[in-house]
Amino acid sequence: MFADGLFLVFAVLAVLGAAGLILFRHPMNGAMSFVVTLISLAGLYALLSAKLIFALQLIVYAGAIMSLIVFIIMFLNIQPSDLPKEETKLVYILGSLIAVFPIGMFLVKIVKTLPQHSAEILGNNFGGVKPVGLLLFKDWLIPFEIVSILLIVSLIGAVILAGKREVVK
Amino acid sequence: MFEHVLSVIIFLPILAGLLLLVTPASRTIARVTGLVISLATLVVSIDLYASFASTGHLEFVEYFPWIQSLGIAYHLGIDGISLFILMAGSVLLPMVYLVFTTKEKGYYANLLIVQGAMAGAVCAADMVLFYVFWELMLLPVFFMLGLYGGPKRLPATLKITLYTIAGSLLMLAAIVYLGVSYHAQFNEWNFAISKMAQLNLSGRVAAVAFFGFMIAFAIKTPLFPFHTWLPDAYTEAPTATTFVLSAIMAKIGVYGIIRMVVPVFDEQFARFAILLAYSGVIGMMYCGIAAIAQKDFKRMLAFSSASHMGIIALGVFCMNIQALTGSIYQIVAHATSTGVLFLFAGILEDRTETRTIDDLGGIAAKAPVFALFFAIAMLASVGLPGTNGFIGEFMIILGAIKFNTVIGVLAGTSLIIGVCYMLWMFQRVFFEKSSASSETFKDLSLVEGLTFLPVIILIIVMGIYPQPFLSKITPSVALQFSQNVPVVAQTVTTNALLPELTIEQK
Amino acid sequence: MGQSVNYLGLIPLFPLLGAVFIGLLHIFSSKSRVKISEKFYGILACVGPVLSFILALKVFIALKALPVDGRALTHKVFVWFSVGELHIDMGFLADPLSCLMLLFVTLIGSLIHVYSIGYMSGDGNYGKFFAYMNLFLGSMLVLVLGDSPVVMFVGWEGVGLCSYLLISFYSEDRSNVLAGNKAFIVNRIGDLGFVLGMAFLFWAIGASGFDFLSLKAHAGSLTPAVALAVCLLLFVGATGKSAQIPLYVWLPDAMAGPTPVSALIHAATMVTAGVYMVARFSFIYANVELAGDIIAWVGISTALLAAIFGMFQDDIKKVLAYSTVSQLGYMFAGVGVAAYSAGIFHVFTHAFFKALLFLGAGSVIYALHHQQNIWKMGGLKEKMPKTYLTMVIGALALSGCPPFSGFFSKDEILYSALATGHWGIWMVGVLVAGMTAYYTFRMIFVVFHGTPRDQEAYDHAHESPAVMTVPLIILAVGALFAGFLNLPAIFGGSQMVSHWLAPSLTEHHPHASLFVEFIAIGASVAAFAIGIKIAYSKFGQGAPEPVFKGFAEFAYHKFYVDELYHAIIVQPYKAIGSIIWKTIEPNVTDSPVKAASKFYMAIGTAFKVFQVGYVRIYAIYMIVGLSLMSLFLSQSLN
Amino acid sequence: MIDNYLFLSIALFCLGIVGVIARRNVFTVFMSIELMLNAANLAFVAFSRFHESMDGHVLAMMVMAVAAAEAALALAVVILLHKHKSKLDTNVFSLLKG
Repeated sequence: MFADGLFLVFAVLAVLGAAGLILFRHPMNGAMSFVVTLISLAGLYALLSAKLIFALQLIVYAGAIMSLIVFIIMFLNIQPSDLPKEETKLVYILGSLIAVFPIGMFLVKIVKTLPQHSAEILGNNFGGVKPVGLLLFKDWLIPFEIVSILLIVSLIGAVILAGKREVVK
Repeated sequence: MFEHVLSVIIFLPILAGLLLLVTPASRTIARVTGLVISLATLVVSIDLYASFASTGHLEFVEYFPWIQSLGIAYHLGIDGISLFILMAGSVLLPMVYLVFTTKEKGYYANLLIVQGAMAGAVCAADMVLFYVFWELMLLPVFFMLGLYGGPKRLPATLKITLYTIAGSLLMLAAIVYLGVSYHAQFNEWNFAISKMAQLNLSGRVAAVAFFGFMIAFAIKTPLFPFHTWLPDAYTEAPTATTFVLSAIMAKIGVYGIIRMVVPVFDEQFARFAILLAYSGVIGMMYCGIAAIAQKDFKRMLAFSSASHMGIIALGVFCMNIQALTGSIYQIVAHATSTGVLFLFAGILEDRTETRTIDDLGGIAAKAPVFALFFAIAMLASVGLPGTNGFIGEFMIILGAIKFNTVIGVLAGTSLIIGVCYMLWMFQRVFFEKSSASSETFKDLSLVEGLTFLPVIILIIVMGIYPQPFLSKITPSVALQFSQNVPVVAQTVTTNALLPELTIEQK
Repeated sequence: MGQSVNYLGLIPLFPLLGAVFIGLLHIFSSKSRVKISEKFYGILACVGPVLSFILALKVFIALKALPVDGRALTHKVFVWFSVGELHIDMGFLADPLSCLMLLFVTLIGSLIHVYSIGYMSGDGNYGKFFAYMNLFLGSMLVLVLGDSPVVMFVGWEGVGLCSYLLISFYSEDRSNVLAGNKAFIVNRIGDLGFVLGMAFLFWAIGASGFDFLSLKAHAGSLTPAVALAVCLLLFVGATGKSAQIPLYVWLPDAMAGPTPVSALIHAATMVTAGVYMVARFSFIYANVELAGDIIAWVGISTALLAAIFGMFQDDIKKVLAYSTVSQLGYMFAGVGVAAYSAGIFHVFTHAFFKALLFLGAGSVIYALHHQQNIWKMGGLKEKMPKTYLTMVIGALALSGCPPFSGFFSKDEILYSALATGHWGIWMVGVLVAGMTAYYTFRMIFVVFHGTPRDQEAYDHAHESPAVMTVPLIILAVGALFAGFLNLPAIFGGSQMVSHWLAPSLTEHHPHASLFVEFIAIGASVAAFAIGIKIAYSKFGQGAPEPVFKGFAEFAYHKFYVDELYHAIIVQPYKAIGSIIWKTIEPNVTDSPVKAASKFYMAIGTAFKVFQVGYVRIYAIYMIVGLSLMSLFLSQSLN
Repeated sequence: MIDNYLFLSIALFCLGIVGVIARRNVFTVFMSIELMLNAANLAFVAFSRFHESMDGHVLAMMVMAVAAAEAALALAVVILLHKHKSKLDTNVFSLLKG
């Protein structure tokens, strides 16, 4: 029952954070509210017995990636005048909500066809570092390596793109 | 003779070309590689030619299953018909590397790829494999034309590419139709060309499939009225591409008709032969007359080439052994003469920096060797006896007369039409007083002279003593006719136009 | 049939090899600046023709040794091409007909080569000239010796090519090259007839062998329609090569070439090829009377037309050119009335006197530094006695003065026409004989008699060197006495040439009364006398350059035939070419392609509306599509 | 109940889509994409719990790695674009206009 309560809290926080993200005009505010979503998601992972992912979500997502984004936003020193004027923002949001609604309903319908399953916390080392790590380096070794190449590529790409400063006239 | 010789001839240039493309080779290295590879191919081809036994059937067969569930195989082999187109490619292409020495790396690399692809199309004994090589042939042409062509190259590139692909897709549909029909009739999947001849095709769908093939080949050849891509493409393409297009690739169109359409669609072919023959002969006259109106010598040669292709195709449509043999012989003759003429046009263009006939003049006095070689190639192209152009043309006209008197007489006019525009061009470019742009024209260098010499000698030798060459062709042609008795029998009806002059069929 | 020998192929081979060798030498010397002396070229050039002449004598002796009915030597060098029932050997045949041609072609060819050594001296392209000349002679010998129509066609086209090359020899001048083009193209029109004729002949009777001997054996099985078609088509070929109506136009223009070329092409060899070919195919022509009549009438009309033109020309070579056309007309009239041996005999004698006249004219032109207008000449007989004398002999032979060679051969033709009942042809022939005498002596009187019209040129004029005059003298001897070889019985002769030719020809000798023969001879002699009388009275004492008016002007401009051809054939042809290129090609044949591309362009433009360029709008498209799909799918999920 | 987690995932995903198509601010668009990735991650982890197999966790880690790579590249691009046009409006970039 306690877990259900926690779920409800986290879920509401996550949705509110996401709503904040798409409604705030200034990206900094949006980023802050997105952090709320990310942290609530970390809590949800914990509720789903994903201990490693819970940690990673906090460290990598809410920590590293978001701080990168926030850093860049601050780095660019965005003035309100730099921001696009979005007078029709609300119309767009409403319109796109209508457009998205059937997709959501369709997915909900699919999910409803699934059999019921409890979400109780599993204690038997499920989602711990060791079993996930073993899985990662045994069955998923090749995708793991490919992802590492991807990271290197993106690193090089970012360096090259950001290093074009001198070329700009 | 080692095994898999055909695969070597096909894939050696392709691999070398791809290798050149991916490595940062300099243009000199690219040229030398191209030269070495094409000469190696030439040596292998000559060896192949020498050990060709002229049995009439496919020789040097290679067979590996490829997609077994559909009966598609990597199936190669050559007979007397394909041998000569293969040889024409092997003999003529090394010249490009010797004559054009300052082109880009990609130019040489694409040339190598197209050489391999053309060899593949000629050797393929499986329809799907043929189709693969057929499409592969277009790709390097697309790049060479689009990258290294003249100022108006982009529309020309688009036109040739779309035109050819439209034809190819029709052919693909027809190939699929044939495969399905084969499965329906013999309850197994097979795409071997020789097997298709056993099909019993009739009805409307077969006629549509027949035209699917015919249009694809007619576009490539090109046959009237599918020739409109040709003047632009031939004129704008870099010389080597024009050379490849006219000397060999166009012939593969005719080859396709001989190899796929005639044996497989014998009934439809006999039915529509008269229509096709008119298309060939009208194309010959139309392009020949249009040639006289050209101010650009490369475009004039382009029309001349189209005109000759009309008569070569006519030889196939006449459905008798003389015309078909003449057609194949003319394929080789035309490859040598027109190929060399296009190369000469490229040299002219490079040295005088103009393509306008009126800007030139008096080159014969400046460059006697060039003029002599040009004249010999030109005379071969107009079919003067003693050059290889005569033998084929004579046999085609002979066969055309047997097929249909009117077509025969019209085909004969090629004797006059060809000579008109050729002499007119020769007079303007080589005779008369030299003009400003040809004032400093340099004669062929020693290397260039020695490059062209073998082909020039070949032109004359093939004209004076053609029998050794013909004896390799005739068994295959005879075989083609022995399989298709109904085709020959039906030709009798076509000669009803001039009953008085109808000649008894022997 | 026929004895097989192994040296016939060598006869054309010698000049051909000579051509290749001289040509290479010429190119080599022009590339490397190594000067090769003219003498060396000259000697080299004469080797081939002389060797061929010697072999021709050997052929003659060998033939003579054979029995009359088996007089044929064959030499099959190799199989040329063989496909299905078509089997062509590269083979040569020497029978009495080709042997006669062979003898005088090689003899006159050799003489002209010797003459050219002098005439061409100082020309920059000395080597090239002799290469072409040798090539020409070689092709002519292939034509004469070919044992099948196809081999004959090789020589046939070969001489056409060489005439093109030689006419446009001075290629700097556009008009020369145009004349060359004209010759080649007109010849090609004729060749079309030849090829089609061969094709018909082949499908009719060629399957069992396409050489002349087999064809002759099977000629009987030709159906009349096919035989007529073959005859007429082959005759089209002959009109092209031998300059008959309507294809004669190239020959006068061909005078643009150097004079020995004119002599070689027009006198002895190329233009008579048509006559030779008709005689060769006499086994077909003899059976098709209609074809013979057509040929005879075309021939005699050409003779008349060319004689009219010849009377009004002022270029010495053009006069001779038209006289050649005219004489060729006679020859065709001869073969047309099935008097093949008479036609061939006229070919033979004509070769001597016309070569002589051309070379003499060349000598005059050479002496006057390339002046060809007869109205700039005059009184040259003192300056150039040898040339004068030989040319008079040639002129007498041409005009048919007894007992010069031309008289016998021309008379033979006219007599045959009369004896076979072709009255019309005979009368026109006699008229033309008179005209021939008139214009020939008009030329002789204007050039050699009277007072010099151009004093300066006259003062510089001189007799040509021996290398040029000796061939003239030899030819003059031929022109004088060649006629006696075929002396008709009425003069106590035995018609040696006719009997010699008999085995190769299919002809029926007409038998007419002595009276007819006398009429023929009398009329010819009278025509000659009248013609020469008029010429003497008008030009004998020198005359000013005439002004042509009325009919004369019309004839001077050759009835505007060239202009007519230009207007109704050349211009429309070019116009059709540009219509195709400028109008039909872009608007008709290319229009479906253009329409297709326009169609796709239109569709593309229509869809461009959706391509606003904003990424999120594209995202909206995706989402809208996705949600529509979802709507659709969620219904099926229930 | 696992279903609830999945419903939440769907809701977040839809909000992400709305953010991408309704907003013009580059950063917001970018973070909306991150939101969609997170929604997917939640679904992965939820299904992992459902099947009691940890493959979903591994996939979630992969997605995080991809998100990190994307963040690095996308931000570099944003900086570049900002330098060129000094705008953060996605509508400024309309090179794809036909």
